[in-house]
Amino acid sequence: MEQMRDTFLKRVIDITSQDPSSCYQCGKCSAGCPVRDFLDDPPNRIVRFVQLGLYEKALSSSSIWMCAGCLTCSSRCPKNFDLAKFMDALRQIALQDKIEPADKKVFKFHKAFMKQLKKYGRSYELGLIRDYKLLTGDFLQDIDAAPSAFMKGKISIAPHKVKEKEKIKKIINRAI
Amino acid sequence: MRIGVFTCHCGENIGKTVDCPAVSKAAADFPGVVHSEDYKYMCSDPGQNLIKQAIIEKNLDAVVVGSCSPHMHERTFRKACSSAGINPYMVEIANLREHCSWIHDDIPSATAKAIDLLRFAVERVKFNEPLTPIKVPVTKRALVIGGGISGIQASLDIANSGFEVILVEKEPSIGGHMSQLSETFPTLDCSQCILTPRMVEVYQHPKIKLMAYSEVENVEGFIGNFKVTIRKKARYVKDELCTGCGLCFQKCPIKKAALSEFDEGLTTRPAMYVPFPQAVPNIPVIDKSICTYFKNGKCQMCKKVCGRDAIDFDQQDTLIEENVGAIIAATGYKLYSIDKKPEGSIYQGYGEYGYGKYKDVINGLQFERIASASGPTSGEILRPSDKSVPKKIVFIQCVGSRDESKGISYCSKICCMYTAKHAMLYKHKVHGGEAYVFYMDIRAGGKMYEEFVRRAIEEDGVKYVRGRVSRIYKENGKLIVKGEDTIAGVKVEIDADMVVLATAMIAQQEAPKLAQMLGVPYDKHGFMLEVHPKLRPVETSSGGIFLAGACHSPRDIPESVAMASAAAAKALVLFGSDILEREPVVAKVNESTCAGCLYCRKVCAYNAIEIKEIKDRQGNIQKVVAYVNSSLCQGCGTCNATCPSKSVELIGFKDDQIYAQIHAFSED
Amino acid sequence: MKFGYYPGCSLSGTAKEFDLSLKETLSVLNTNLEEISDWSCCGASSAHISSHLLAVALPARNLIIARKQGLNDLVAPCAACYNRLVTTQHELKLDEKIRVKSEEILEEKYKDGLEICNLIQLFQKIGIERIKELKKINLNDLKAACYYGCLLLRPADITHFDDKEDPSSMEEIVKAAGAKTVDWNFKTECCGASHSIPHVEIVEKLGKAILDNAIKNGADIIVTACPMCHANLDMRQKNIIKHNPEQKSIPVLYLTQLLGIAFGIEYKKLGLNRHTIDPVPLLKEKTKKFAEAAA
Amino acid sequence: MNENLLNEKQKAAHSEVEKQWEPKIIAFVCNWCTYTGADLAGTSRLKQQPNARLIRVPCTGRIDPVFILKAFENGADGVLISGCHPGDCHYNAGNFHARRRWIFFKTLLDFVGIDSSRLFFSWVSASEGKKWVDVINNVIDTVRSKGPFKSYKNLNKKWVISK
Repeated sequence: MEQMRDTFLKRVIDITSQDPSSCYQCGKCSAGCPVRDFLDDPPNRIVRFVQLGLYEKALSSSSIWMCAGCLTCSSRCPKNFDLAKFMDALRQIALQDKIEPADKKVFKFHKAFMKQLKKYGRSYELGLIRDYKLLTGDFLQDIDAAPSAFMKGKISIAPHKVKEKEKIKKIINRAI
Repeated sequence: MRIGVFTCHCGENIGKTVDCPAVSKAAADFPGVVHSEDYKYMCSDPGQNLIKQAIIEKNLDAVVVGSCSPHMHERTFRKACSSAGINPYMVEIANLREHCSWIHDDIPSATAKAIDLLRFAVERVKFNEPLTPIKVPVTKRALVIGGGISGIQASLDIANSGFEVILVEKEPSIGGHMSQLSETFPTLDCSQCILTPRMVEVYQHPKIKLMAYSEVENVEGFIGNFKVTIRKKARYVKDELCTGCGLCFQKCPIKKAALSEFDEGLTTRPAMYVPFPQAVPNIPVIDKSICTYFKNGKCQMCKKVCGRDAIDFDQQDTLIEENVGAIIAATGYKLYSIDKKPEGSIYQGYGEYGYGKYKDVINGLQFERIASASGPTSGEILRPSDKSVPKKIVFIQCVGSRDESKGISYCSKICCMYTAKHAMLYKHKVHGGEAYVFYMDIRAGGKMYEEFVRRAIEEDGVKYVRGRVSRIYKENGKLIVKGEDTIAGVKVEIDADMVVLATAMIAQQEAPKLAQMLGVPYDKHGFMLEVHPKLRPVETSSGGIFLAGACHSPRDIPESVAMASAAAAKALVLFGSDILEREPVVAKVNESTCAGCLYCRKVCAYNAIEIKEIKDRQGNIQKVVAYVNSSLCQGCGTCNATCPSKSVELIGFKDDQIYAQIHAFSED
Repeated sequence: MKFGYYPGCSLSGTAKEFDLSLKETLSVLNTNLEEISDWSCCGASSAHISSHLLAVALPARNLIIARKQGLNDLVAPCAACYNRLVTTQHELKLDEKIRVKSEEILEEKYKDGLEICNLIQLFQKIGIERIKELKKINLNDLKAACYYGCLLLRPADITHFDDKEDPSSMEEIVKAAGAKTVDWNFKTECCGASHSIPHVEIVEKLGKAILDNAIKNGADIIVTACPMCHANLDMRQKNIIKHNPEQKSIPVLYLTQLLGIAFGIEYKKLGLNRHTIDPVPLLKEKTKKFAEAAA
Repeated sequence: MNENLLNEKQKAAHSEVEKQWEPKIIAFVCNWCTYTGADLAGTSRLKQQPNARLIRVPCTGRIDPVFILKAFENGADGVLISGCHPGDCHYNAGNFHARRRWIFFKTLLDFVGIDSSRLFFSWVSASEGKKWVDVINNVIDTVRSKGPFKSYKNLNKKWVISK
């Protein structure tokens, strides 16, 4: 377990340039987390999992996907630990290691977003929603909001494309 | 010169990363070294005996010890050598522990460095010369700065031993923070009841000269011989005439002129006031900034009612000089403020707790005043905003403390205990009230301390929640406290009526200024530094200056009192002898080469350089040269570096001694 | 005055009215925008899940183009884009490794020196006094709750902008435009951001708390500078009302729209017709007294 | 012999030396602040690179500019001077006099052919063990990146021989 703990910890440190052992588990992050009520595990517990090297517990928690990235925790942390950055790192590791995301909706949203980005260089809402729905199979969600959004011209029919979209694709492929 | 080198393993401390036998062997080959050996503990009795034996057997006349920092054992080894017949100043220390073995991991490079350090010391000692300590007389009087419980204790201990004490307090009364407290942990005895007799004792003591409402303005001199300038601030009341009847401030028409410092801003006070009824000395002061007379020349009510004619609007600050032999700093602490921009503070405020904008979010000292029988509510627990009884109260620990994002990394040590006390007092006074304590750890090390905290939880039913609070805001007249219990892993949100923050203990804002004046090191938080954290905890690196109480670090009453007595004992040790020996590190002028330019005089901070006239046989002045008064010289060596003709040298740190070290460098 | 302009995906899509009102307002203030040519998405919160490098490289591409275009000042009105751009700039400046890697995959050198500002900083630069001088319509009757959200202020050590817990810079602009502001508790609380699509229930819950607090503290409207906040508070408000029948509605305006109204710009030009919660009746009512007086 | 080959060999030998080369730093530190701060770093077991040798003086005011010249002459690749923070001097004003002296001295260094960027100044108090480690490591790294300081050393050797 010790070895596992060390490599896991090292990967997190490599990505974030900060050591989770600096967290003293005060729970201020959890106390102020806006999505606290929707989390399997409070954020401080995710840090604790990593401190203990509990790889699976940390990466299979839905909390890493439910983090909204609002930075409330990071900005109030008495130890200046950037928890949002830490959560990003865990998502990356989970994807690299092909660990089934505990919250598939968020994961699929990001996936759909990236697909748009790769295709057009920008996010294209209609495509995003279509791709997301294709991924989740949840066709009914937002059916009530959509018509009004169309009517108000909020969602355009044609995607905005970047001229250098091939380059964007290349950037994405090289960065991952 | 016959030099002996002694390499210490310091158990494993040096030996683990420095190959001591190899170092010792290398040192044996240094030119001038006739003896070299290593031993497990050089500072131990057998270790010292090895040195003494070698001195006698090998007829050594200089010794180099490779060991811990000279700040640690230089004295020990000098003494040992001296007893074997070598002048103590013929001993040099190479710092193989703090500056080598403890800071490196790699054995070959640490060993090489150790050899270098020893070679430097060997080369240097070749230029050392036998010296005799300088003898100076001791002024057997002490200055105590700060009249809180620490200063009071130190003053009484010294005075009761028969020596004079000058006690300087910047506020109008002595008593400090302890006089503000309600009851003290873990015994719950009344703070004022135990403190006031001590305050009166100070006032009446024939050996104590109390100077309240005064501040130390300047400190000159050195151990045994300090000259201190004290500013006695104008009270606008003649203390020799005032009887403390109180008529003057009762009649002062500017009733609610300012927030009461003593009540931590919970009440107001008139323009003329004594901080609290038991004040010592019981002499009022006029707050010039708000007094009507000082503002527009009218009123003079106090003067009219004073039967003794003690009011003196023309009084001025006076500067008083005192000679003392020892100084005890006991300047105490203040509380960290959560305000957005506390004036002059080096710390960030607490926006997430409202930056002090909610009246019912108070600090620990304010709660003390509320809980105190002599306080604004006569001890009844009422919240400041509407004077109602808070049915639900939340205490939050570590506000500022252990919070690097606000600039404070340390633990304030006393908050766990006083918070338990506050919660307990609340539960005793408000029946049916709910008390919550948010904490990170409970640090209750101390006699009966842990038992006290358990009592608050088990007997008084205080609810302890392990976690920090993220935010406090006001909604529908309640203070919403957003927290988390990290043990249960559940959100804890409380709609409280009042919140008490255990804010960090921080150094007084003026502490660094005083420390600079005293030549005492201080840390980045403004706390003054002891010379050794274990063995010399009340002494400072400036001889004759000692520390007592919270000016050193956060501490509670019993610890402050103990430290104060320790500081007093150190002063008394000093007063135990009439003559003091000082290091002979002083500057000396070579009169034959001195051109009399007197640049040295300009840079000397101690006025130690005098002008000496060189006369011929007829008494005609041939030239003037600089002359160092060695009893004033403190040995900084600035004159030495400044002298264009190299005619003034610092004994013990002469140019050739330092050059020898630099030359030794080229040999690696 | 001229500023480089990074609209970001939202302003060219769902938040078109933000873009419209910004341009309208700035033309009154005599300020020109020069769009970064062929700008691309900043990666938002999604690029991060694949790699940190990508999250830096995507905004870096735009920063490089801006410099090549000869721009010195850049405005990113979308708070989320602003956050990504300044964070990237900060990392590229301090982290040599990530800079070199980004340059490698972008096949271009990065040059520092761009001054990136958010919407509020833009108006601060133009001058709040100018707003006071140019306002035409009296909004004295209108009480606004200024909603900063999360990304405008955080991380405070990078944005160096306003107080992260108790901000007041948006209030100053709103007051300069003549409207009143209310003191409330949820200025910097999170609205759920990108959970808007995958977890509507979260956004509705967080949004409701924000709306409730603004209403409770006497606000007539909420003013924001972030298209994501706007979407969550305006578009999702309909659902919130549907699920909570007693819920009162409250219009949500972009700061630029409020300024546009104060400058007397036509509502339609400001895109006010595009909101889910129609602000027009309320605005008409709140300005009626003065319109009558003027007439 | 093939000239090119020789050059290659020389180059290899040279780069081997370059690889092995480690900077030598002399640090003049005052007894009360920096020396004690360095002691604290030791007590706290804060690891540092082993390239520096400390020379203890009572006060930075004691440091004669000649010390620095001598240090470079005797093989130092970099010199650090560290004392108390302004206002904190154990001797009231020694560090202040020292500071004045250095302002003048730095230009002189350049004049006599010593790259003045090899001379470093810092303030490290008795409580700043961590800061000391940062300072010393930074000095060592900076000097390492500058490479060995040869010109003055060679000059010195010539001078010694001619003498």
